[in-house]
Amino acid sequence: MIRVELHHTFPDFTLDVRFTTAADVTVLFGPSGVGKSLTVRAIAGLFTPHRGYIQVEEEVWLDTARTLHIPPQKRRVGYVPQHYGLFPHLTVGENVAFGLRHMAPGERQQRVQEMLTLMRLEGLADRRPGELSGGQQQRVALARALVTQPRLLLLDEALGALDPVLREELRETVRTIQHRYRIPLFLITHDVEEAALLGDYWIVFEEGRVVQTGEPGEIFRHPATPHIARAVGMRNIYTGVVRAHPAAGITEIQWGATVLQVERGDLPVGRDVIFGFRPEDVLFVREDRPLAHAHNILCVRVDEVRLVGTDCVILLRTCEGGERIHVRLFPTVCEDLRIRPGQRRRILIRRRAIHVFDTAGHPKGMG
Amino acid sequence: MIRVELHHTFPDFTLDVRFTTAADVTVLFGPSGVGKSLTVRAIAGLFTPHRGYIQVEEEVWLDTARTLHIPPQKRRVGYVPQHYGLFPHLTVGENVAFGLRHMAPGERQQRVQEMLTLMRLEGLADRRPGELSGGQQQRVALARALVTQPRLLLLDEALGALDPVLREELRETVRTIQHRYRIPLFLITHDVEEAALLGDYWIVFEEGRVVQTGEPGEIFRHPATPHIARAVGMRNIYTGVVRAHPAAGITEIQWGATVLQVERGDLPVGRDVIFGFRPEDVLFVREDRPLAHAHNILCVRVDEVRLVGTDCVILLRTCEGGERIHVRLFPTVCEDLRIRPGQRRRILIRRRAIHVFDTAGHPKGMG
Amino acid sequence: MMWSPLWLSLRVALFATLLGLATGLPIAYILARKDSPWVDTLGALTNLPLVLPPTVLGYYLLVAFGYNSPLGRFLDRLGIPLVFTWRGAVLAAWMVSMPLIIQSAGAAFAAVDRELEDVARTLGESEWGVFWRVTFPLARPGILAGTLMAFARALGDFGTTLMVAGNIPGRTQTMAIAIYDAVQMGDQQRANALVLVLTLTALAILLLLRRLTHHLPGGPT
Amino acid sequence: MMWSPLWLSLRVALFATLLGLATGLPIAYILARKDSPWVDTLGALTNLPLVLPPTVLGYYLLVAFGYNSPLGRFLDRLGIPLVFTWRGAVLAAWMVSMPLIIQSAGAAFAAVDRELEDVARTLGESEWGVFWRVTFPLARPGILAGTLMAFARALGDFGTTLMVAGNIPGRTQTMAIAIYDAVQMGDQQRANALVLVLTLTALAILLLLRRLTHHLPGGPT
Amino acid sequence: RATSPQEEPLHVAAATSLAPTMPDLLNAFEEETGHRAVPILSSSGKLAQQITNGAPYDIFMSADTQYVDHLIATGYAQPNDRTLYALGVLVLAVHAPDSPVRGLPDLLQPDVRRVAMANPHLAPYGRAAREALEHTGLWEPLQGKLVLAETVRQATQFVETGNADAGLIALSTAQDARVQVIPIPPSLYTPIRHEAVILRRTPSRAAARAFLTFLQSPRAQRIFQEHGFRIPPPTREEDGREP
Ligand SMILES: Nc1ncnc2c1ncn2[C@@H]1O[C@H](COP(=O)(O)OP(=O)(O)OP(=O)(O)O)[C@@H](O)[C@H]1O
Ligand SMILES: Nc1ncnc2c1ncn2[C@@H]1O[C@H](COP(=O)(O)OP(=O)(O)OP(=O)(O)O)[C@@H](O)[C@H]1O
Ligand SMILES: [Mg+2]
Ligand SMILES: [Mg+2]
Repeated sequence: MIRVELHHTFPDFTLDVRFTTAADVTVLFGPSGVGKSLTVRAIAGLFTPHRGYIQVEEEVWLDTARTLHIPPQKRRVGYVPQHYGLFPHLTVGENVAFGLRHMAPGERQQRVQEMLTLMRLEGLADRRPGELSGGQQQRVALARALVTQPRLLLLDEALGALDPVLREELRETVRTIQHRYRIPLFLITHDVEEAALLGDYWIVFEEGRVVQTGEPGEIFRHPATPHIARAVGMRNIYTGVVRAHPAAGITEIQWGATVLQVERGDLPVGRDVIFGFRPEDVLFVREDRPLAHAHNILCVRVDEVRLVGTDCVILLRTCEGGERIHVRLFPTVCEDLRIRPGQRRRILIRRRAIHVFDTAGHPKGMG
Repeated sequence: MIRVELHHTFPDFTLDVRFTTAADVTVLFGPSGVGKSLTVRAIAGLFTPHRGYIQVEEEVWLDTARTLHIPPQKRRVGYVPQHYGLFPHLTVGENVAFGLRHMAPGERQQRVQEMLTLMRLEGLADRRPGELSGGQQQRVALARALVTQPRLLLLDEALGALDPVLREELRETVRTIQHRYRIPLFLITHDVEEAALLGDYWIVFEEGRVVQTGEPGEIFRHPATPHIARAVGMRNIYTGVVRAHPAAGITEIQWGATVLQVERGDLPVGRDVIFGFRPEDVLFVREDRPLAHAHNILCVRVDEVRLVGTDCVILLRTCEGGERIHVRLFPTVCEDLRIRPGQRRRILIRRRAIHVFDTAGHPKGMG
Repeated sequence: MMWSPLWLSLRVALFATLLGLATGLPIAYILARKDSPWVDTLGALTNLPLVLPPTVLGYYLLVAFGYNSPLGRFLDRLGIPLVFTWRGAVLAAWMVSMPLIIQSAGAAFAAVDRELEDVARTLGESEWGVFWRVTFPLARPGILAGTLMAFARALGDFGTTLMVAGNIPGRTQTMAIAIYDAVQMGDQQRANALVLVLTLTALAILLLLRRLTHHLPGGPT
Repeated sequence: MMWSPLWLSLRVALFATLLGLATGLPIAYILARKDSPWVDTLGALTNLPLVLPPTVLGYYLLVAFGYNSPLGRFLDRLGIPLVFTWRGAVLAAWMVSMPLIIQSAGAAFAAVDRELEDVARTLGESEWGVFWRVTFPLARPGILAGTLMAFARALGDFGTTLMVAGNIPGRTQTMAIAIYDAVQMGDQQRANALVLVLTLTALAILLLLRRLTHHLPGGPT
Repeated sequence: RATSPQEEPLHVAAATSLAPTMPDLLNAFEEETGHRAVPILSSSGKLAQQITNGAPYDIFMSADTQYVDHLIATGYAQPNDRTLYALGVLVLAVHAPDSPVRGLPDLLQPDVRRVAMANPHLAPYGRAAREALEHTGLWEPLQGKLVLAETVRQATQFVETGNADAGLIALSTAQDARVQVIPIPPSLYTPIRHEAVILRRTPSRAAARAFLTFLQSPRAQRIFQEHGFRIPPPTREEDGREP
């Protein structure tokens, strides 16, 4: 169980963070410049906020109220900073062995060798960081942090500069080590897929504050803000007005000329709402099949069909109003459905796929 | 049209690269330490290989045979290195204005302001790079390179440390600027999605050499090596033996206890082959519907069902042989099919979804 | 009787330091950037003015630039004789202080991140511009340290200056020499007063220089 | 008659440089890391031994450490008198050369990436270990430059040494003093020979030091 | 006999042993003749080296005859332009008022640990001190105690600061130092002949001549005496000229 409370004011930035996590892998997620790195540095003991409290299991590491501050040396955290922080004057082997100086040379050598092998760095032990590629540097930094078997691992965008194959392998490695030694892991990443794959618990930052915490699945389904929604791939976000309650737990939203039903019962009629749905939650309705029901069926025109990597991305516009809708399909499905630009089609957006935000006001960065 | 030929030997690395591209956005793709950064530095004129030739449109920038070497100053490339290379002694505004010193102060000021706005850096003009977050630094580096309206833009992992929303916006910005001024763009990235989204043409590196070039769609469908295949998400890769040719253009491959048909006609019987298919090309066969045909239907056991961000990932094993198969579905489809661990199901892998590699030998990094 | 040597000292130290920067920085740059046995030897050679006792160095300078040497006669004919003029004091102070600039600036230049220079090149900056807009400001703390040392050393030089420029009141009598004179005359009070003035002036200037460059772009923030 | 002053000079310069490192590095570190007007003033103060004419500095040292001072008497009672011994020469050389170490090392310490020190801390390294395993090696080029300058200056010091250590042939006559003697006696041949020996020795040592540290981990590669 | 005030002053290069004497001497000279003069103080040897390299001095007041001989031999001065103006007085100086030292032989006492003198190779007073010690048979036994200073002034400072228990120094420097002075018989050393010479390059020959004449004047001689020099008897001066 890790509890973190930080408060610090810079001339033009205020950090005011408060969270608790007991997850194996905690992901700090959020835009640029919101205080993720500062938070991680505070946990490592490298940045002391004006006010703060940090507790890891039974140990209190920081309590400004009691002027308690355990120095970084005593915290035994593995820390990989944003630019890896390799020692340029030491070889790869020496970098990795840095934290093991109190170990017998033979054992140290063996531990370093094992770690280099695990990180696919065999043969590079005698190079200097300046002679390594970006990805190699990153793995050295990871190895150096892991080899000391820290109590807590803090990775500040430590898996970024890797090619997909290696990254996947390293993710597995990190997970394995993390499971084997049961080291709680804090991970800063901008890669949603990575955050979803590795993270058990997310802490979402915005402008120096924590705006949402929870399991990734929950955040994917119910993002607290439109901004988080966009970050986790909910590309279709719109404003509408609550129109009626046709049944218990069902709300009708007027969206331009269209009406959509959502599974909510707590929204007063007349209220402005922001709502959204994921591009993969849009279903094309076969013209040759009868409709099971009549609601949430929209007439759209196909603007563009793009093959983007492993996905087929389709841009639509509603026939009335011309609102833009993103749809994501597997390429094979795309081909099967024979979707072509210029077509007029019908789509279905299921009621429970539509998420209504509790925040009021204009959606930030609306698509 | 850009032509690049480089040959250089380090004590334990040899760069031997040759390619031509006329694409708007060329992506250099490949594992860590294979020479991508070196190639980009050579194009910028910052690294002179032992032998080489570089031509951009009509201009020859490097021709070691004629000892011709246009200095970087004359090449007018916009270069963003892996760690951004911001000038720590200059403010953000001064960094961006660095390449505009020959411009009238008023005009320079205006151009810088525009660029800062475009890059969402308003209000940071007077900060030093050391006071910026990683993502802010990156945008400053981009702004500095773009503001000079270079002939060629070289981005070495320049979009990495950004949060998804901003990254998407920046991608759009880069694309816009690139279209407006028609600046060819070279992009090093490890993000497949980004490479697919932005890249018109891929150059795939392995161990200092170019192993495949082409449009991303082509590389996704027909990766030249198992390694590339894994990098672009073709997670299911196996070895088999060519068994028979049941029809023209159809080949049967013996895969453990199973037989798979593929759309190839040129493989001699008895040949060892490596083949693969994408996790999203696996279809679950409804038990309640009759089979359209009998081939490529496999009996599998469900090992694990994971919700990974916007995907549902299913791990299967074949009933005979126990080969592991990855399947990717949309979460909604996953729910509709009611797939649960421990079930025994039938899957279909379409003939044309199976890719047979032309490389012989053992698949590197086989899953 | 006190201010004239002080002004002369300041003028001499200022000129010597500027001259030291003008000559020392290029040498330091070459030392930092070229890696060859020749350059290493050059680097060691630049330390020699430190190794020689000041009076001896002064003697050699006197012989080399004096009226008995072709060089000295040539300079005399041009109307800019060096020895026994304040220019001679500058020559002496320059020789003893330049090594400090070379060594400090050399170490600072060597530490500059080459990638930043590369980026500046791609932004169209000439090699000259790269030096002045990137290398120099990034090396500034080291250069500043060297400059401060050189200025202090130039202010305090006595042995070399005395030999090359003489001890001519109002013309070549610097503060250091005036102090020496006072001590020689047994006028301890005057010596102490002069020392106080010299050290306070030096302190003030060193602090001022440090403060000034602190707040320039490129200074530590 | 030539080798005894040379050995003495080398010994004095070596001790003075080591002493200079031992005292100068901590001061340089504080100067580089603490930002306050007091520390700035301290930084400027450390330049003062450069500003004072060596003989005058020597005079003050003579008074401070001489037999008439409590300190001098105390040292004498301990059996390690300073003035008129080779230890006095070390004291003198130390005073004139330490500022060079402080300034150079200070600039180098200031340039070390603090993030690397932070990483070392998280790896359990004590503040002491962080200094020796990270800060020091990264600042090494600047420290080396300072050390080389200090060694050269210590070798070449004459005015201060003569004042504090006197000129006792075979006991406190350093090379610099021997050269001075020869020049003053008009024995130009002997002076030239001594200068040649001193400069060649100095060159060899400076080059050797540079080479040695070049190939240590942390040197430029 | 008065000259215009904007005339260049005479540059008088004088040995450091004259340092305390020069202000009085040059003031008197100005009063007597109206010529201004400024002193340039350094060791005789350095001054001679500077003169042979073109130093713009008018008069050289050496503490010795040897450098004057050298300048005349090398053509920087003329034989007729030299004059003997004073004789240096070597004294034994001790720091402590209660010192047991009463004469040269007392230097052998174990309480006397260090004896300062000027470097005999460089300074005339150093040579004289050496001769005095040799004549009394103390040179060899004192070897371990001797500390050589660059100049006689520095030797005086060694005694004055108590770092040397005794010193063989010039009376002229001892006078205004806080030391006890014990005379040394002049017979123990060759007279220290302070000679002055006009430098050939001088643009102010007339004033320089006047200065040389002034040096022989009673007023000048009184000043020298006040500052611890002896006045050479006229006959002895003639003897000294012809070695
Ligand atoms: N020393 C400082 N002085 C002033 N502001 C600072 C300082 N250090 C950090 N900041 C500000 O604090 C904010 C948070 O910085 P931090 O590095 O934690 O961001 P981040 O969330 O890690 O962003 P990124 O994802 O871009 O790395 C930024 O806006 C930054 O400008
Ligand atoms: N100066 C050098 N000396 C020796 N080897 C070098 C040098 N510079 C680069 N290399 C080697 O060249 C290879 C290619 O390096 P490069 O930086 O181009 O890799 P990259 O493809 O950009 O990798 P990454 O994606 O990790 O950044 C690496 O194996 C590296 O070790
Ligand atoms: Mg960060
Ligand atoms: Mg790279």
